[in-house]
Amino acid sequence: MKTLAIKNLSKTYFDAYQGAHVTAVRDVSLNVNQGEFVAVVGPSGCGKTTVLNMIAGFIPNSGGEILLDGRAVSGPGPERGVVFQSHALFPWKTVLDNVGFGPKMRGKPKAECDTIAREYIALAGLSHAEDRYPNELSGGMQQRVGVARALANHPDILLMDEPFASVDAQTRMTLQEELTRIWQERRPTILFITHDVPEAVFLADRVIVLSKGTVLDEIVIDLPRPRVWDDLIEDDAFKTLSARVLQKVRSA
Amino acid sequence: MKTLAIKNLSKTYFDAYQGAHVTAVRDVSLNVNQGEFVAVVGPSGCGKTTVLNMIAGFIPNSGGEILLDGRAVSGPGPERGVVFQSHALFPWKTVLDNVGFGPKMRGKPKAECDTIAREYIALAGLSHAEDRYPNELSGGMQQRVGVARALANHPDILLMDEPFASVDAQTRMTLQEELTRIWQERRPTILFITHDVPEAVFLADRVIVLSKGTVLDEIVIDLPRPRVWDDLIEDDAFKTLSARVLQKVRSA
Amino acid sequence: MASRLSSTLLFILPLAVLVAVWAVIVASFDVNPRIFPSVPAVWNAFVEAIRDGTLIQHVGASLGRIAVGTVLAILVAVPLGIAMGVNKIVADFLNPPLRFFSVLAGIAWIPIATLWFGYGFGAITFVIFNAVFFVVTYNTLLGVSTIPKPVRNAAASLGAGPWAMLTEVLLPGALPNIVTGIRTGLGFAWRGLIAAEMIATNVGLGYMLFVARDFYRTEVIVMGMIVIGIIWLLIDRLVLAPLERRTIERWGMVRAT
Amino acid sequence: MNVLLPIWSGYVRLTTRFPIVQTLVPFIPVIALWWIVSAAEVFPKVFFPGPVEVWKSFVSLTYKGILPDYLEDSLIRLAVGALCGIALGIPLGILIGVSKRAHTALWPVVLFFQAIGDIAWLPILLIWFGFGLTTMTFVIVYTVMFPVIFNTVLGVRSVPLDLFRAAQSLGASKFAILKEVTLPGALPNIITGLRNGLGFGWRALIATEIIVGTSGIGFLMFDARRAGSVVEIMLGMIILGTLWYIVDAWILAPIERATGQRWGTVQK
Amino acid sequence: QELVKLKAGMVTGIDQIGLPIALERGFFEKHGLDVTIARPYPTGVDALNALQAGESDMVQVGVPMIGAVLRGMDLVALGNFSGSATKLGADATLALIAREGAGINKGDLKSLKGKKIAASFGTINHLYILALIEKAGLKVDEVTLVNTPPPDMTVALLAKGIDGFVSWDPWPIVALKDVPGAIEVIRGGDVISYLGFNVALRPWVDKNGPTVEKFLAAVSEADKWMRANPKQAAQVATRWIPGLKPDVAEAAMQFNIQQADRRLSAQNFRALWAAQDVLSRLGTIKSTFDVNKHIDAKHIVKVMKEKPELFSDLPPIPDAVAIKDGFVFKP
Ligand SMILES: Nc1ncnc2c1ncn2[C@@H]1O[C@H](COP(=O)(O)OP(=O)(O)OP(=O)(O)O)[C@@H](O)[C@H]1O
Ligand SMILES: Nc1ncnc2c1ncn2[C@@H]1O[C@H](COP(=O)(O)OP(=O)(O)OP(=O)(O)O)[C@@H](O)[C@H]1O
Ligand SMILES: [Mg+2]
Ligand SMILES: [Mg+2]
Repeated sequence: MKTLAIKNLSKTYFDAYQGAHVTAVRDVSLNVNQGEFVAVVGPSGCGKTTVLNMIAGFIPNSGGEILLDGRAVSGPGPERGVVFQSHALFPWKTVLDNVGFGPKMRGKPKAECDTIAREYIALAGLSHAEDRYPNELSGGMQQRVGVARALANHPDILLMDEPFASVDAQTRMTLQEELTRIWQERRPTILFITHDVPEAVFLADRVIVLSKGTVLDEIVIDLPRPRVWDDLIEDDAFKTLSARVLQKVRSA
Repeated sequence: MKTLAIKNLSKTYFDAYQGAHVTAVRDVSLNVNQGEFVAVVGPSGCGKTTVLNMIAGFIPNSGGEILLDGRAVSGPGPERGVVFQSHALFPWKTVLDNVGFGPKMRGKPKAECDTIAREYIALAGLSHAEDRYPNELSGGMQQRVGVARALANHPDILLMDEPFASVDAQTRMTLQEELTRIWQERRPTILFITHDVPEAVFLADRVIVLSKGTVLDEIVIDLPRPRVWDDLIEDDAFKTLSARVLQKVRSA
Repeated sequence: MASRLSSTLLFILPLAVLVAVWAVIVASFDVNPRIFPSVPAVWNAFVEAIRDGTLIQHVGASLGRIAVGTVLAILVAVPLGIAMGVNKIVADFLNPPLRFFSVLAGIAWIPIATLWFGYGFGAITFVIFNAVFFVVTYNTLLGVSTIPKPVRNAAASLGAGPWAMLTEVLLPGALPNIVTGIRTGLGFAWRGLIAAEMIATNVGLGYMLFVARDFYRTEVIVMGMIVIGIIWLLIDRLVLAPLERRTIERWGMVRAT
Repeated sequence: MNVLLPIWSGYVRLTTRFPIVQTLVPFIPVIALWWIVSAAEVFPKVFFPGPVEVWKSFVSLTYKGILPDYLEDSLIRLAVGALCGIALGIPLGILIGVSKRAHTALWPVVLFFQAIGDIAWLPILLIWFGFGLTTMTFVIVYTVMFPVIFNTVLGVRSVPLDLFRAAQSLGASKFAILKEVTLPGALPNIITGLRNGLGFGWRALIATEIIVGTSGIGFLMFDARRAGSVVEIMLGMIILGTLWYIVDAWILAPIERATGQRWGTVQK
Repeated sequence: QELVKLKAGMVTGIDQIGLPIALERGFFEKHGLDVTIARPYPTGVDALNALQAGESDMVQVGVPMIGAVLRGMDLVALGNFSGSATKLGADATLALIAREGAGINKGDLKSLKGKKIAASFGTINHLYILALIEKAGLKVDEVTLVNTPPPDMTVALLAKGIDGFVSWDPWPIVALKDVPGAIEVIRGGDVISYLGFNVALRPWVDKNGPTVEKFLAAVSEADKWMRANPKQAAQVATRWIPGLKPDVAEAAMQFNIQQADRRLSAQNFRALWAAQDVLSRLGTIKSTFDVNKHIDAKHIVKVMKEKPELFSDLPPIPDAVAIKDGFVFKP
């Protein structure tokens, strides 16, 4: 279990061909406590994925620091699981092997990997497709494989980049509820990027609104848990909070 | 301007390696009138993209027929513009050249292509990024380029596959309103796949609910036009329709 | 500018190390010049060949032949590879003969190529063509096949005709592989040239090596090898590498190194 | 066009029934042309023998037992050389593709040596290693290696970055990444590299057998050529082409179908 | 009697055929040797490389010996497989062939002016054409010489890529037979001395004097048999040179036996010296060596003395060029 402390983080992409600099992240400071569920929302292109990539250790930061339990991040690690916006499935592995990849890397025997993988594949509603290759899946199915793959590895920190964007309303609700269930059971620290404001409010303890590479606002979601859609959908507190976040995003 | 008639359409994917057949589309019949705006919703993996790919002429159908103004579809054509679920931008072209590709193919001079492209890039809110290559864009920006590219070609029929899935709430609303504006101006026939039920209701004349490769239901959206979010968001008719569609999707 | 210079230095460094190793080994083991020449001997041979102007003639002649053969090969191979990548019927028909002919060495062709294309320039060009053609074809074919289907579909539904599809989608999409094909092919073109210049010539690097070999002038052989290597490095560095940087790396299709 | 269509569809049906037809039919025009040109004596028969002459020489050499022996020798040499070349080329290519430092140190050297032909090396090699399998192996390895390296490097460099990242954040070790991501990702390119490399390996074999061998298909071809007989050259070419065809069609193409095409990373 | 083992190498060429004849007809065994013929090497350079690599003890080469010696290979010429010990000019196995319509006339060397002639550079061919050009009173740069390996010469002629070529047999004979309209401009003409030595490395020679003599005796006997039985000798050639047709072999053998003379005399010294002289004047080689150091005639002289019957059908060596005690060649 880990706490995440981000201080004055910034990132500038340099285009060597045009000599142009693009500042994707200007100045982000953020603390995520151990076991906390934080959602990040913000306009397209405001730097969400870039922040996530830096936390995951995929790209170096240009300034500031990222501390994981007080130690600076230097490269990716299995304690930080990532769900990619672009899915990033291994085209040469079946659904089963994609999802079982994490356990396999931990040296688990094949049979155990498969058992674990099947559990999460079932959770993602893909049991019928476990032997297919990614190119034979629909967009939403691919995305769900990506989610299952990250979850199956039981990371301490989950970094999720719009994990349910291509999933239908019904499946999405199920997945959201499953995710909160898993989170409450195991208590990983979660950083969850989304464009769906109700989703952010439903899931998170705190919603961070990012805008133009900086933190615009932070809204604490003090709705009681466990949260279930059937209860919340007509809940006034939920609606008020959603409206508040939405308004923040629209002003971003 | 075109009408689209789909009769008993079916599609079976054959996996030569496992000898397995996957029936993605079982039996879809659907008529879309000239200038009509039809939204398609349905669970992930129910065959929406497959139907769209067949209409676009990208893959052959296994059974049934697709008629465009009475003539069977045989391959892609510029009168049917497509927004891809996977964006499908040309990595070797800048945003400007991606969007200007359609006009260029119509033999327009470079200057005119650029003017047209800039107009749609501005509409997608990407004027600041017109010289970047796709790999330098965020996920949502890529998706918007895909939308702009399809619109800039002024097709008679627009086939859009979850075009706003990775776009933030605010930008999405703007794009939805822009799309209705363009549609009302030029009246293309639109087939719009989405997972966002309010989006489907806001945009469409009719919402088709697809399930397991067949049409489960059709809901006519008789809300008056022009539609604006500020009016509709609290509108009761809108809410009732949304709830009805959502309930259909959840039962699918 | 400074980074340009340092990258050039970095590029030269490994080669310089190689020369140093060579110098040390030859000096410390007192290697017989018939077995391997010393660095100064090769340098002297180089200076002399420059001074009497023969080297320039040889290089000029060889470069001309390489250029004609390679350009012809690329002009035929790229369209062919693309046609095969796009059309299954073409691929099915051409694949067997291509596979068959791809292993037939240039020198084996010489007697027959001479009959068809004439002795001298024609036959030499054919041998070089033969060295470049197959690699570029296969790499182009692979390049076209790895373009994601949706990208081609996108172009088609934006109204791209066959020509636009070729120039706007297939060529740039296959470019990473085409460049690698040309890189491999050009290397073999040099080898083919050396073999082919044994015939009907009195000028060219291959000819120079051939005559040197007959008189055990290993310093000329090694000098010729180095000249070929350096010319090739220059071509790669001044033409292919910048092309790669400006296109496929720029577009994010391959990672920069 | 309307006449051609049924013929064509008949042909397609035939090829799906008997795939061998698909292999053989494209050679019909080639052989027919060869036959016509040689029979018309456009060139004197001695310089351009026809299929019949080549067939006769095939029969007589097979009968004498020369051909099978030579074939065996050539194949063993090629196999040894090709295996070593692949065993060197793929790891080197991956190393250069993966590590910036390795790229800096090795790339210029690799480029440099690529252009220096095997034939230029031969005199020196002969003195170093003598006349024998070592020299031949060296030349074949030298030839096979470069296309394999170049294509492997390209393959490695075009694996999407996110896949490496995904593997890393799932806890994959360096070796696991190599095995699970880099290799399969680069595989389509590696196979094309093998195709090019092995193709040139055959060529190199022929070139060395001329000088180094006392047997082998290359030796056969050039021994005959030294005596001015073109028939054996043509025979040798046909044998080489056929053998390679078999290797490509039975080994490389099936691998291609089972990997890149299966995964959808390469279109069919 | 224990047979002495010896590995000999040859180059595929009809003039080298004395070696396999000695093997086939049992002359080596008769003289106490067990010889294996390593392989037919494609060129003299390859043969010398094989000698260096220890793959052969003794090989038969001509001009390539010059380059090798200059680059420090300590070679010794022990006998002569083709050439003449009696007269200075010996080139009956060489000819200049022209194609029809090239404007080169039979017997008219002056008509070579401005023509493109193929030769294999660095071989005896090269020396031959240079001598022909000189004989015609032309300058070297008045004729375009191009390098071509002998097997490609006939097809080059047919394809009109060259106007003519010089080469050793069987190529002139093959060309006259296979290339329509080809003409023999000149054959031989005694313009140069053929070079063709049995060579070995000095350390080996120093240790194996008796073996060398047995070898020379055996091949001398083979030469004599060949001179007496050219038709049968031609048949042997077709076995050792695959693809060589019998009629061509027979025609070539007629010229070959005119030069099959294993003996050494001052003429052979002069031939080697003259070749060096031409090549260094041409700039092809930068220095020369003393031929006395690299021709060791004592073994063959001993054979000639002890077994005169092996040479009885050859014209006697004139006294002026015969090798006697204390012989030193001076140009
Ligand atoms: N190339 C293929 N080979 C085999 N099966 C395929 C292929 N493409 C799609 N399928 C299958 O067909 C079904 C329908 O896929 P499709 O992409 O049409 O779904 P969709 O409705 O667009 O889903 P989503 O909302 O997730 O994008 C899925 O079960 C999928 O696994
Ligand atoms: N490789 C790159 N090179 C240059 N600029 C880049 C690169 N990647 C991203 N950017 C730029 O950085 C900014 C932030 O991108 P990022 O992907 O973090 O956005 P995001 O918040 O995730 O957006 P979205 O919601 O659309 O995914 C954008 O302006 C984008 O164009
Ligand atoms: Mg993003
Ligand atoms: Mg879809």
